[in-house]
Amino acid sequence: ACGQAAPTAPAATTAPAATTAPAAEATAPAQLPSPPAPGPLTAADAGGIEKLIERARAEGNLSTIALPDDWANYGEMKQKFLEKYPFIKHEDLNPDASSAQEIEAIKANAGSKGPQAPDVIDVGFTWGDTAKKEGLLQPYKVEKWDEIPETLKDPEGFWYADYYGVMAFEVNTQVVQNIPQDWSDLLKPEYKGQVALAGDPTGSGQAINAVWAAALGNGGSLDNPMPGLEFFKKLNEAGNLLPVVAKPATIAKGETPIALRWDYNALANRDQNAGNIDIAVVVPKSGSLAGVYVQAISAYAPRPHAARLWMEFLYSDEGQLIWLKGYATPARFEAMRKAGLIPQDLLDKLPKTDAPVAFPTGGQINAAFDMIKSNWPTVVGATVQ
Amino acid sequence: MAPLTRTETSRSVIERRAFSWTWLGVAPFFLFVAAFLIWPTLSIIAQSFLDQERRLSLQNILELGRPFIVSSYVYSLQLSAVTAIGGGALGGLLAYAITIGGLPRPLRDAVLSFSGVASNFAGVPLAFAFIATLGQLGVVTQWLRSVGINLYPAFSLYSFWGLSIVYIYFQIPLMVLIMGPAFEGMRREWREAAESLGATSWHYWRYVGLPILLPSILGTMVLLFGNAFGAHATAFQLTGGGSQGNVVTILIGAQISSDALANPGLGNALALGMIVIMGVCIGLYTWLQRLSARWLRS
Amino acid sequence: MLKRFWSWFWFIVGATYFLVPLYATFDFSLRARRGDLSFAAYANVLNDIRFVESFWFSLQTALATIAISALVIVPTAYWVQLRLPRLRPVVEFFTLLPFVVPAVVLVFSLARTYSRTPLTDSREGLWVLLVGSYVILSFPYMYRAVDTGLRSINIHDLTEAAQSLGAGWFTILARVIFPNVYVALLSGAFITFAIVMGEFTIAALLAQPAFGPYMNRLASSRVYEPSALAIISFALTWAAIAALQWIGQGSQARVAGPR
Amino acid sequence: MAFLEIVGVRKSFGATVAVEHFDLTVERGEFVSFLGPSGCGKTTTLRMVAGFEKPTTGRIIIDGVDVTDMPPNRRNIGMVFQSYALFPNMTVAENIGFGLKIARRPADEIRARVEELLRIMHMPEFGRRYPYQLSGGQQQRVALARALAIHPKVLLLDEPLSALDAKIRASLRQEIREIQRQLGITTIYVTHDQEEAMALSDRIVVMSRGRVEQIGTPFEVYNFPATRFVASFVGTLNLIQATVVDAALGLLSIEGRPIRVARPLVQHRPGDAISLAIRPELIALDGQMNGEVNRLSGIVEDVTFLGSIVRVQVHLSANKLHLDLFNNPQLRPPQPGSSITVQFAPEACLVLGEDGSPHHSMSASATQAA
Amino acid sequence: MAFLEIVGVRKSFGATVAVEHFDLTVERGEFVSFLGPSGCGKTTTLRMVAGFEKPTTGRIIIDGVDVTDMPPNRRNIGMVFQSYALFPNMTVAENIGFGLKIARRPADEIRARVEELLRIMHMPEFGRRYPYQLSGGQQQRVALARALAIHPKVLLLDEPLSALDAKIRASLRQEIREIQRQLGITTIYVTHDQEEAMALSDRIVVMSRGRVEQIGTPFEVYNFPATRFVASFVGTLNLIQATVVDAALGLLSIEGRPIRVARPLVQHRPGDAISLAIRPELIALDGQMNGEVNRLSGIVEDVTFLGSIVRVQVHLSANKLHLDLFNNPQLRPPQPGSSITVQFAPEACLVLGEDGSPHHSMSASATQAA
Ligand SMILES: Nc1ncnc2c1ncn2[C@@H]1O[C@H](COP(=O)(O)OP(=O)(O)OP(=O)(O)O)[C@@H](O)[C@H]1O
Ligand SMILES: Nc1ncnc2c1ncn2[C@@H]1O[C@H](COP(=O)(O)OP(=O)(O)OP(=O)(O)O)[C@@H](O)[C@H]1O
Ligand SMILES: [Mg+2]
Ligand SMILES: [Mg+2]
Repeated sequence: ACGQAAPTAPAATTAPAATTAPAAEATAPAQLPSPPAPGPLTAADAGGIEKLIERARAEGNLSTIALPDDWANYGEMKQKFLEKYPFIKHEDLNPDASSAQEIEAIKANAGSKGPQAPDVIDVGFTWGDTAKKEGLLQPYKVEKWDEIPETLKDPEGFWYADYYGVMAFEVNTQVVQNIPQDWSDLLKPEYKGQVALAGDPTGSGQAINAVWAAALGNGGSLDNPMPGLEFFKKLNEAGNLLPVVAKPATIAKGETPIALRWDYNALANRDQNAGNIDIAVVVPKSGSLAGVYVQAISAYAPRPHAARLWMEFLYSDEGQLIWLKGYATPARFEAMRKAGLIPQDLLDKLPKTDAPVAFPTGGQINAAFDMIKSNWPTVVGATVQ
Repeated sequence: MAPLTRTETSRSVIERRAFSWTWLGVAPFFLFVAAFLIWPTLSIIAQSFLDQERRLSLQNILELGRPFIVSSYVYSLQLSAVTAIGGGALGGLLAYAITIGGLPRPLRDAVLSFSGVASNFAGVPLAFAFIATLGQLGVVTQWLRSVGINLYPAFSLYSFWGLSIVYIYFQIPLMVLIMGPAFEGMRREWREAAESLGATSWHYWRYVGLPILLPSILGTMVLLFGNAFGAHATAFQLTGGGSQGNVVTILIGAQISSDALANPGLGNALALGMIVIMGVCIGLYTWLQRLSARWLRS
Repeated sequence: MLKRFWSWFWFIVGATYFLVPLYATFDFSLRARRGDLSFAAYANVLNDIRFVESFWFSLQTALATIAISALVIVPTAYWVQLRLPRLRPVVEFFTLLPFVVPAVVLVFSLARTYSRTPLTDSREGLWVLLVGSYVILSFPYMYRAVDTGLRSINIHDLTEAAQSLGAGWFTILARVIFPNVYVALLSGAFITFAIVMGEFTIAALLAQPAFGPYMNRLASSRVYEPSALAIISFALTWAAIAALQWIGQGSQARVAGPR
Repeated sequence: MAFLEIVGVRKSFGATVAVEHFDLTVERGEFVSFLGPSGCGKTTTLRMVAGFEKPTTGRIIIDGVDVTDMPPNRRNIGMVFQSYALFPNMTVAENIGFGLKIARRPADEIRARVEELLRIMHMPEFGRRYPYQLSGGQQQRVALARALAIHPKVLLLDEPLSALDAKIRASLRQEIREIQRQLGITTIYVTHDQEEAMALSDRIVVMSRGRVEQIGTPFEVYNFPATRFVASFVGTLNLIQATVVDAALGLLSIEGRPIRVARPLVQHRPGDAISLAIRPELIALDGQMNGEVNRLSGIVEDVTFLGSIVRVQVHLSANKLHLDLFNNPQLRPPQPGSSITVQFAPEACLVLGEDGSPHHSMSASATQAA
Repeated sequence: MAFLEIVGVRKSFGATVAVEHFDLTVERGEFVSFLGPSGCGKTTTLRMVAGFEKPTTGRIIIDGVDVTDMPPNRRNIGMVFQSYALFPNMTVAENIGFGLKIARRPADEIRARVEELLRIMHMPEFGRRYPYQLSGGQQQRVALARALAIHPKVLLLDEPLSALDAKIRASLRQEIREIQRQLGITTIYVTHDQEEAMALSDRIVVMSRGRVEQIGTPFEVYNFPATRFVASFVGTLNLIQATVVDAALGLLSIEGRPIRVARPLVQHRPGDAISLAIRPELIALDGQMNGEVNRLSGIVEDVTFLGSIVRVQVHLSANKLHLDLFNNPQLRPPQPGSSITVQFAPEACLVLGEDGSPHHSMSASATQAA
């Protein structure tokens, strides 16, 4: 289907590869094997959804990767899926894996049939294109393909957005009396030693997005994330930024009373601790950035039909509502709301945001991520003792 | 002449066979290492010399010279050295206390088995345990505050020294486990001989006890150093923002497992740097040990 | 006695240092209900079938790892001491290498190396890879422990005595060397045990239902349960190690004599 | 005046009593040995003098100062351990100079003293070696030099030769004795080798089960043992069953042959069974002795050639007898299986009573002979 | 037929030659000792017989089979180590039965054999103890039993008693000898204790610097040493400077006094300075000897009481002399400082020439006396 699967092409076809061939052969990991022929492009190609279920039943397994239970309500998602298709034996590979690790898992296990080879991945937006170029994905278009906005999917069906959220302040109100409302509030002396990221901005998407979102709130733009770094530099110099990874436990303990997390994670955590810890979730007034994740099926998926069944479930009305229940805005959100498929109580529970949500393009994401990741150590982390 | 010739040939055959047999004794180990360790190590080395388009290049190696990478090596080295020495000292004292220090035997057993567990108490649970202890709202912090001592902001768990305190938690038990037997090997007569010559405790340890233990201590220090140098999860939790400097392992993690576009080549080059540093450490240790133990049969 | 005093002093310093963070964790784990200390988090953990399953799985894996590691390390350390003392730095280097090879690199390299072999095509095969990796991780500790143990017995004379009685290498290792380094082996085994019980990255990426990934999953999603689990796993691991130690006690008395 | 006094010392470890009722005074410059079987409390007593153990009761006085409660490092006592306990990390010279270094003596003085001691020990060129590079005998001498370097008031040696070969032992004990005389240093020497104790000591303390059995010169202890234990522990002894015939005349019967001892058997009555003890070197082949002798006949069972001595084992009817002859290349030793008659003087006989203490036929002369 | 043959064996470690030109044949059931100073190659030779070292050249033949290239575990040789090398993890019974278990003998047979050996070793009730629960002497016996359990063709013992006390040594060497005779097992025994070698052996191989100095019975080696080294290494020897007066008559002069030896000094001429060697036990106090004797006078310098023997050191004008007397409680030993005359037979004199080999005044009778 894809004519330019460069890395998998024979080494002799491109000049640079040829020059490095001896060294690469001697020392570098072997080239990836050619992937098996891709599966059906749509459920109809597979002979209808019933046929797909049949084939998936024959495969009997499904390996997903990087799907934490508390992330975007994936816990319920997996559970409901397995209840619906009880013949599937599910393998929940490294729920904490990063996008790079998911891609690496495909590469490393290319050709392996074991449960450690992931069938489907859920990666940061730009990884869809990268993986596609490397020939690591196979296309599939779910039944409701058309309801996914054009900007959020690969036209050929190699990858497609699943949900998005915006950056929010998760605040333990037992510790913090005055709840910060905007990025600039975080610089106030009263928040000394109280603000924490949920990861390392040289690797974690959530943390990088926090920096980028700060840029939007501080005079930057989707193309100019530098003000975000400047902001965090100030935050750090003011002593407000804590160099600790915010986790539900640290938030509850009060050690990281203001955590910068995806709104869906923050809200889920708020609900989980209802009645014990008082948590407020605030979407900052300025700089609302959408973080979009995408779904895809591995080109080497040992269980391609189970993978397709999983996709169908995710993009079914039921699957989309499960995400929404976890406060993650699903890809078909607009279409479903228009069709009145979303119960009102679910809509009511969603946080109200006045700020316009900015959706970056793949190119912008790549550039911004690269910029933040490589400049963080020097701009913000420069105060090494 | 004939029998002599026969003798000679058969002997050389034997010697050759004996030679290969000798090496065969360690073959299982090297086979195992080859199967499970050498290949990953080679792949690290190989990838270090490949750029992102998988072409041969020195780019990654040259990047090791970038200031923030150098400073993270320095940070890692300092952290490893400080915690190896600090953990080594405290662990050594504890090992001494439970072995030849005259504490009841059951305590010794309890500490040893506890050390087995504690030496691998790391990552998220350890980080959180210390956050709950010495964090801004930690148990100890609050207790000290209640008696009028404010740890913060003079001290921070997320500073170099805070991190060191956390690392020492898994360094001490390692020291205890390894130095315990060494302490038990110290002969009572040495101490008594020194005492009869007028030596105080201090003299004994300064001139006899420590020098004798030095080779074991050095060896264990290298182990502790490596243990800290390679630690990742704990540091990740406590330096998460990366705003207080980074240890190399986190930098590596960011390169090979990241949500942003990763640069595995650089990650591998960083790991190669660590391997080289470890190799240098072992060389240094072997040399120091020879130096400090001329008196050992070898 | 001054010496006794200092021993107690350092022991108490050590004990405080070790126990206070555990206490803090414990204290936090009891606060799952507002204004109330309760074992709710513990109940949640213990009622989870995956907790039992994964603990049991890791327990078995740990024992397998210890057994294999001992089988590899004891003959090696023995042979290096007996015949190849010059090889010691090399062996030491390789046993320390696992510290600096990141687990992620290790596991993906293994997956690549053994891709399209039975090792990567079934859960059982992957388990072999898992145990193999853990054996590597155990080397730094096991080698040092065994090496120290071997120094304390006269392996040259024991070897020759066994040889003169007709024993071959296998018999010597199995009947003479192993039983006599058993105690030393134990301390290495303790650490190995703890490593395996807590290891996360390799197990997760090799799709193994181990205890480490289970703990990690819980840690990222729950508030109080991770602390409860940390306490429980600490206690369980300690209990398991104490059991190992207790089993080893008999032979210790025999080899070392009463102290 | 006594230089070292051990007064009423008792030491117990929990329930075990290691040493009891120990009293001893040692003169300045005297060489005293503790001799006794394993576990009899020799080491414990020595360690109490050194200060490594505290007596349960009793006092230890050195040069007029009660040191019972003084820590070992302030007693100024030189100690040589059975295992040498050389510091493996120091050269020979450093080992010897250690005590002086601790005492902050000037480097020159230390060097001179070390050299002097190395010369005394006949190993002047060994200063830079490490202990592992020395033979056992050399290590031993270094340990001795180390103990002597600090000019100790008392020198304590705990079985310093027991790990060495017979040949080296003999030459080293000679050296120890010479050095001790030369320096006139008060010395206590622990051993369970009686030949060593006899060759070295001015006086011997024979111990058994934590108690002193006898204190005396080697000659006294060997020839006039105070108890049955001492008699059998020190030297080789033939024990022969005998029956009292006439107690007043000292007449006995061994396997029907009349035997006379030199003293009346005051405690015995005719018909009593007693043990007669005779040293093998006091028995001779028939015809080699003058004066009044006892004679016994038997069959030669075994002849052991020991170099200077030939030991002949004679089988009487119900008893066995050893006798020692000097080797003589010109004389054929008795052959196994041949008949033999042996003789011994009445004065050679020691009568061991049932109460455990021996009645030496010559004990009247004990004090005179000493 | 020779049971064990060591033919032209040489062993070098790099540049060091440990053993050279070693030839020995041992008969079945014979007890042979290797005697020599430290480092002379005794252990190396033994280890070559056991198979732990391979000869650089030469062959080793046991019971007609060339075993030079056979690994140790197939030679069927029992070995007892100086350090015992008991397996600490096994009980006494398991230690003894180890070799049989390796050979897969039935459990019944093993049990029976272990019991039998424990009985032979006089420790029947010790089977269930662990080595650390035994005394040194007991460990030694277990090591011996373990080596004997496999019915070895040859028993090798490497200084098995050197770590023990004098008292235990004497009794154990008796036991070893008895057991060896009882079982008739061919035995090689390494020691540097000459008394031990003499007491135990049928023949002694005296070694020095990797070479055989003499092979002979204890009597031969002691009384008719083949080389100067043997003469001085075995036993105590007085060496006295003398001048030849009349070689044919065997007439010498020591410090001006005429001395006769039993044999003409064929290699010497009047005026030659020679060394005269006399064993201390062949010198007597004046008046104790009959027949023709030589006499020398001097001053008593020192008297050492050694128990059964009293060693007297006499200072002549330029020479020192030791003589051994049997202790006798009735006789006062000579007092230091007093004048003394000693006597010795012409036959007691050994003339050591400059070529290093002794000319015994009685060497003609050597073969006859053996
Ligand atoms: N620290 C101790 N605790 C308990 N008992 C002890 C201790 N030290 C010695 N003993 C006991 O005291 C007794 C005397 O021991 P000591 O070491 O003085 O004997 P010894 O005469 O030196 O024997 P050896 O000749 O074997 O060295 C022994 O029964 C021993 O078991
Ligand atoms: N493995 C070896 N490498 C080098 N030299 C050796 C080795 N083994 C023995 N030697 C040398 O060979 C010589 C003979 O040694 P061997 O052990 O046979 O002496 P020995 O007669 O048994 O002495 P000892 O009475 O001290 O045990 C010595 O000079 C020794 O240093
Ligand atoms: Mg003792
Ligand atoms: Mg030897």
